[in-house]
Amino acid sequence: MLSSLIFIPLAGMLLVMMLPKNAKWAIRWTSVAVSIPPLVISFWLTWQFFVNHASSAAMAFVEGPYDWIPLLNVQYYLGADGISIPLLALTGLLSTISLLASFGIDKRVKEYFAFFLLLEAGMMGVFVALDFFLFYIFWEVMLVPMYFLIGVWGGPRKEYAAIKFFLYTLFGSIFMLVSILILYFTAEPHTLNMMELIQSGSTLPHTLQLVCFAFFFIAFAIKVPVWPFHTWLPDAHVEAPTAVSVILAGVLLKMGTYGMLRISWPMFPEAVRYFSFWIALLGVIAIIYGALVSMAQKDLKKLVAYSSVSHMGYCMLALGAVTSVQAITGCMFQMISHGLITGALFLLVGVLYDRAHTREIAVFGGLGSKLPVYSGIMVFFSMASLGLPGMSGFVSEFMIFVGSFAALNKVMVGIAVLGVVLGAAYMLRMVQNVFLGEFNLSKWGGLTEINFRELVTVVPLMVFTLWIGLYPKPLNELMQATLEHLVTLMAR
Amino acid sequence: MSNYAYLIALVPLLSFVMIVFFLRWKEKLAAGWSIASILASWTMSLIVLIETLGRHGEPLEYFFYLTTFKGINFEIGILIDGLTAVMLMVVTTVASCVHIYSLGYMKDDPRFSRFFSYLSLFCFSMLGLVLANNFFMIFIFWELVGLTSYLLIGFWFEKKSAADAGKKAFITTRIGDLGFIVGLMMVGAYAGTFNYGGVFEKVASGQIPTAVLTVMAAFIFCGAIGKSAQFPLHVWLPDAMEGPTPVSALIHAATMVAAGVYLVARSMNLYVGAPEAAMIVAVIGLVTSFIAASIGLVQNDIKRILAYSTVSQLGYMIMALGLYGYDVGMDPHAHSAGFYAGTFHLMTHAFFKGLLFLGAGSVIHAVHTNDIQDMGGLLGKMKITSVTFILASLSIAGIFPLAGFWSKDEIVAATHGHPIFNIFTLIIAFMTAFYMFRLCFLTFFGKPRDQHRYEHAHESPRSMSWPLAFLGFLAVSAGWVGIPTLHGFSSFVFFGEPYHTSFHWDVMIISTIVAVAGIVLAYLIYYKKSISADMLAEKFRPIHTFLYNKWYFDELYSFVIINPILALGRFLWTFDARIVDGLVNGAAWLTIVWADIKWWFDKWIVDGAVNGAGWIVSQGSGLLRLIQNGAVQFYALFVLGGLLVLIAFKYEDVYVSLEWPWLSAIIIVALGLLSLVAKRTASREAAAETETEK
Amino acid sequence: MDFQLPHVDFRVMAPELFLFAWALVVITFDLGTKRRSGSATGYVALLGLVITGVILSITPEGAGFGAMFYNDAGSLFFKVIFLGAAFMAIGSSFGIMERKIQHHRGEFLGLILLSTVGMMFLASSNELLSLYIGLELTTIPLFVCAAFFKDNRLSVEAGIKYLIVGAMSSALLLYGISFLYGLSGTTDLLQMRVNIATTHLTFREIGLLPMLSVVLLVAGLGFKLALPPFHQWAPDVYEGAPTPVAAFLSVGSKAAGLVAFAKIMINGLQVFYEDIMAPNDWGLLVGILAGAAMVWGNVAAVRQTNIKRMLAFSSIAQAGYIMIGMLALNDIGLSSVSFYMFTYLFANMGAFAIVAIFEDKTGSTQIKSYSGLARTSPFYAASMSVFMLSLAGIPPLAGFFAKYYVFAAAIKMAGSNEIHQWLYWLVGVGLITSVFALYYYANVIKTMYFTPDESPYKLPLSLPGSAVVLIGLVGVILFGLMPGPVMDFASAIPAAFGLIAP
Amino acid sequence: MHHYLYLAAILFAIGTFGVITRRNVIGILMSLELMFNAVNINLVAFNKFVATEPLAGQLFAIFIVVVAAAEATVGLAIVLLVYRNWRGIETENFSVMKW
Repeated sequence: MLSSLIFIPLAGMLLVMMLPKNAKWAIRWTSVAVSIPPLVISFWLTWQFFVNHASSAAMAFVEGPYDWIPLLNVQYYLGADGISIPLLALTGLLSTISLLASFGIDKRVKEYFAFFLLLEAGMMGVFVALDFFLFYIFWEVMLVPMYFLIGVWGGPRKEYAAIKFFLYTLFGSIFMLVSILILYFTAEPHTLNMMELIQSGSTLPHTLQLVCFAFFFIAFAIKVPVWPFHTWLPDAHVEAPTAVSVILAGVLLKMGTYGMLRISWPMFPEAVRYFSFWIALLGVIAIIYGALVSMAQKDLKKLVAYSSVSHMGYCMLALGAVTSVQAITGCMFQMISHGLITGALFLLVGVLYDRAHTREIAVFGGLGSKLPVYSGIMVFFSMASLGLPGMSGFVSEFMIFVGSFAALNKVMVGIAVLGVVLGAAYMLRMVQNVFLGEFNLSKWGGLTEINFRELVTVVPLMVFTLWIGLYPKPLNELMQATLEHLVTLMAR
Repeated sequence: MSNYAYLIALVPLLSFVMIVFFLRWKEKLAAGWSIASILASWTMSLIVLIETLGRHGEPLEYFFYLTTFKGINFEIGILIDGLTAVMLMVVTTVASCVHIYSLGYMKDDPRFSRFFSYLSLFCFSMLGLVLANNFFMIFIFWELVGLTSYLLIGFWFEKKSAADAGKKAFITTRIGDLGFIVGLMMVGAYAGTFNYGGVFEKVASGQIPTAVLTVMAAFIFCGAIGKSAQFPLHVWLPDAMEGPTPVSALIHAATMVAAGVYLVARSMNLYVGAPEAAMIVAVIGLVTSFIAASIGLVQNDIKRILAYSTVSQLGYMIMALGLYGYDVGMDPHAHSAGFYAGTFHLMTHAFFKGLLFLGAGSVIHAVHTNDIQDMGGLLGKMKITSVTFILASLSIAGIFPLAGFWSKDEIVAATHGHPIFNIFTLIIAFMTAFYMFRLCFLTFFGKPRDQHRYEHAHESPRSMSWPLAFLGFLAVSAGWVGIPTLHGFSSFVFFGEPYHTSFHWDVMIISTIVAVAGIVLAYLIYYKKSISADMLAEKFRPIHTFLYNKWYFDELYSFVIINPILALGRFLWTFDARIVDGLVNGAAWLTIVWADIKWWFDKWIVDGAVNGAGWIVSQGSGLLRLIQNGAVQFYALFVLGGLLVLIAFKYEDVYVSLEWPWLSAIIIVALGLLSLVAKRTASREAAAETETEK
Repeated sequence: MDFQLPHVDFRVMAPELFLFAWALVVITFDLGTKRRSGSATGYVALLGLVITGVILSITPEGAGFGAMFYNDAGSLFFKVIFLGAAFMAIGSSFGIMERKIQHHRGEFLGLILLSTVGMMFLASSNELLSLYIGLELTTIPLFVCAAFFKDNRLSVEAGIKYLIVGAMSSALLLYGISFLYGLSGTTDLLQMRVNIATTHLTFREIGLLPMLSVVLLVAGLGFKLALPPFHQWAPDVYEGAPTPVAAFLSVGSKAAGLVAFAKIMINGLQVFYEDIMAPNDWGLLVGILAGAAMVWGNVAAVRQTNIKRMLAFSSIAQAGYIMIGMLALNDIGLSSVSFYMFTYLFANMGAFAIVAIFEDKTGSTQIKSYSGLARTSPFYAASMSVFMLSLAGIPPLAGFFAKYYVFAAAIKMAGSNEIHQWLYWLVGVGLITSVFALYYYANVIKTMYFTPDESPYKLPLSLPGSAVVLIGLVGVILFGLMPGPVMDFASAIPAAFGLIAP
Repeated sequence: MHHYLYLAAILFAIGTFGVITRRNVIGILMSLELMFNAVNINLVAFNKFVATEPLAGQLFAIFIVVVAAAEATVGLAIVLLVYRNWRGIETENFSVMKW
């Protein structure tokens, strides 16, 4: 089942490549159609997991291990547990939505959608791979389509942003590669099987643990991105086309934290405990720093991009609280809710950009009266982003605060809470400048209300945001057993 | 009914949903639906109240787990006791009046139905806040009322000042919430539960150290500071008057701002356990009350005066609650009127302040201005409004036998044993009476100062005046439940252990005198004009300016907090782009520079050597003629140089055991190297000469 | 003196002999048709390579001419690479044969085939003399090939430079060999290993000679592999020589150098790979050269505007990566090197094939003229991107597995013994520089894809040039997804070098 | 034996010097021959004094002479091309390509 999540998009990519270049309509709808089976399957798997597997921390839907490259002990080994299942569903959802949101792409349509489907395959692969090598391959595979998507269809500084993203991430991955190799050769018998390495990982000598952990951390931290490795993010986000920003924010950033939860944390428990304060500190810095920088932004997309830095900081804070299940659960919640909310915000910014061809905050004003529905939705997500109760962001932030407060330095967590106010400040500032105030009729009189297709892309995100915010129990139960197991692993 | 009390909150929510999704374009229906739901809530609240009375205040609690995070339950539940029942009544009553009033007030607004949907959403949030049985849930609704407050303050968002005020309100209260969250985190960390009962049990059994408890209680109070606009976060409430007047009446006078008071009352057990925290609460209440009252003395905007009055009265309540916590905390057997006084005043204040705002709204509706200096003599034109407004003013001033009289007396009584509090309470009471009647005299009596406005003034439609009348009735009578000998209100909120009180004749007399004095002074200045207001202002110019500018709080904040933060944000952005990013780009840049250096090396050294040699040869210049080179030979030379380096690197002891033939071989090769050096020099000279020739 | 020729087994040498004969056939064929054979000559040459491959597959292992010719797994693997390189080089030279050297097709092809024969001999040799001859047979025809455009100054310059530098490197190598011979008393590498091992200690006392021979050998072989500081000929020669020749140089010649290196240093001087402080150790020496190659090659490539020079510097850097694997004298080191070379064959030959096709069409080798190629020639642009990404080591392309394998071998070696821990640093350098490398590889992709305009050129699909590109593409992708079989094949090589018990 | 080695070393060094400094390509080729001959001396000397048994060293030397001849032939051919292209065989001619 899990394989199909990877191979359906791949097959779809080939299919799209075979379509004639000018059949834009067919290309678009084919790719959307191709992305629907993975969406359905990922949700179906989530449901299955919820019903049958949620009570245990073991991997479900396991495929393999089948030998792939026997000489290097590389195996084709897939599986999903409470950490990956919700992220799979998120990926499925956001992929379809982003493909729908990409209909505005009008040049080199075929290549765009082909790359997008390749990207989807890569993303799915990262979340299900249980073999290190496989994981690494999927991790890198995503870079290439991303590079093209930003580089070809991006904004004015696309080349810079694309290569920056590429080099930055590759720079991180090489550290991961070294660590993988070291782990491989220190394990007896040599293996790349993550599950076995997690079991044996805690027996590594102290220094080696620290080194490997640090290497993995750099790789994942760049992806998250943790301050001060975040500078690729604003550029990539701003230059990327809307749908790509959505995927970047919604899924790619999660890979960093996913990697930490899946690999670094359980595998190097000693090192995690050793570094936990510093990890949390980086998180707090990111929260405050990202929020403050957001406040200074003049560009809508940049604002959302920096808010991502801030929001992913919450994840890092939670990840610093290694002993607290609440915090780790909060981290998972935050990953998902950030995916939903920031994804939606990027979509909405894109909607506005398509019409106004500018993202400058200062040039707008009073759009609330001209575009009531659009404004309402945007305000909704702004509120969700600043952590309003009843929406998913609140649940996760609250969880993180409560959990990490018990586990970490209390003053530090207290400072992190400042992020809540700063978050409100920059979001409301944006809302006010764009949607409230005087409406400039002569300039923006021609703006049209959000259309049906765009609405279709956003409404599911609203529904999930509200659902998680109002009734987090199912999601929590989905992950609980896995995360509790994770914490016991980290306590070794 | 009590078992279905959640319906009280859910009915308005349903109304909100209905209006947003279905009734948007049917304004009449939307408003009707909204009013019907709040009336239904009111009815249910009444039943709940009666049932609670019937149960003799036995608390009723039920809940379900929202979710459980390893050890901590997050629950949604209902807790009904006396306090809840009273608050329910207060909220639904004022809300009903405001709903009906809005029919008239908002009649021609283009977003009429949206207004009612917001009102319904607010009612849902506020009622949920009241019904909550745990800190987590109260926080959720706490934030939701903040959201609706934001939406309603900024309802006329085309007006920049309104949008600004909404933002300011939201962010300022969020600063308070920040403390609240920290408090909640402490609750979670130390008590392991959010349920009121659970937490109080832990507190009572002494499982939480007092120091922690003090900090925890203080942080939770931060929430109340924000929401109830206490010093130092009081600055948002006057600005919030940019919202439509019914909103001001409902949210910023009667209910939401009282949520802070409610929170303190609700978590009174914490403060009893931590008297120091309770003292902080009391002091902040007093300071706020005094500051707000003093500012209220000189303002000219009718709604702002009322807003400062609200802040002041809230400070009163909070002070009373704090004192109760302190007194009982220090001595469990102490008799303090504080708790009872605070909640009682909360109720009466809701009615008469709601009335005052609605009345003010009615006035504004009639004369289209907020400035009391432009009004005057409206008594004749607006009978109902004027009468109810003056009644409410008397009530707030504390004139027998109106509602305010009873509750305020209890507050004064609560300061018993704290002389400073006592004196300041009376001063504030005096100021209250003064500024309220300054307002009344300037608005309703005397000659109209703006004839044009006066002529257009008229009594408001019935949808507006009837709620006024109804609230007027309550402003008069609501206090009677608290007539000490009846044991009414005290037993009501305490059930079981009522605060046995009797008439404090001394307090009553003193406070009445103070109130009357305030009214008389206002009469002399603003009606009889026997004392010139301008003269007074001139005489106390610095104080007047200081008060008129609201103690310069806004300026201070923007100078000390807001601007630095914005500047920091901008600085960090630059920092981010230049330094953090610069480091990364710098690494890339270095590579390129390195490549350039190599290029430069090849171009000027290698190439220069070659060209130089060619030039030398063509010039036929003497000594160097013999030593020639081409690029390819340079490569070979490079190799040999590398070879020598390798040898040297490999073999340090080679130098000692070196025999002469090897040495000579090396010398020969070294000669080759020497020729390179010579050529380099030559090429530089050549280059220099070419330069000069040009 | 009693001199006895070793036993000769022609069956073992059959592929080489056949190819040698075929080279003559090709030349004669061209002459016989009075140089009007058209592209038929080319196909004849390709056919010869195919037949050689077939013969190779049925050739038994074993000694063909004593130690001078010994066919084993290692030589077999490399012979495949040589044949592949020759095949792809000839396949991509149809363009120049059509336009530039239509009167010397036969010689050109014959020389390439002869060079291939040399390489194949080299790969089978286990003895210094035959190794030297093989090496010379490899290089001398390539001198000619490099200078093949007789009226093109660049080409001639490339030829003369290659000649002088190549001859000099041969001299250095020979000088080193002569010392080696003096030290061990034999030219048989396997025998030499024994001799050196038994008399090891005494050489330390002699001191200078082993050191000198090691340094000279490294320098001589460093030339062939273009390791800095012996690399400077490479960019010039690549740029000047006809593109297919440059391609053949970058893959075939490099592989030949690798084989020679492995034969001499590992087969012969394995015992000299020891404590890095020992004067006759060659490990650290090569390590430093490899590090320098990665750094220098990658950095210099960043600023190149000519794609051939860029590929030249990239191949210098790639040589550095390969040497990392070479330094891992364990059960996977050499097989990783061989696998690396195998993947490099596809990626680099493919890239050069596109360069050749582009040059035929446009006459330009500037990177910037590739601008907008993705619009007009999507197949070539996509293939080029894949090759670049493979060279940069992006999974799941073959280049990534090669890099991974090489690094894995080195890390394993480093972890196995204290004295080899410095290999960690080498791996570190390799990894960091591979990030830089991405920059210039991506630059090509950027040029082709990111510009909104269309390229003025449209490259036609043509046989066999496109076929070569396709072979490269398929190889890079296929051996990326299924590297297992080739790796299995390559895993027998260390045993052939006596690194592990077979 | 050492004297042979010394001779070879000096010869090799002279050859190297020549390669580095000669302007004339033919001169460079001749210098290369010197280097090869140095190697030959070495080989023969070693054959005589160290490894007398098989004649590998001498054989090697003969092969080197042959190969060097071949190399020189090709070299001269290319030198001819150089002359054709530049009308001169000075090394500074061919430095068209750099960087």
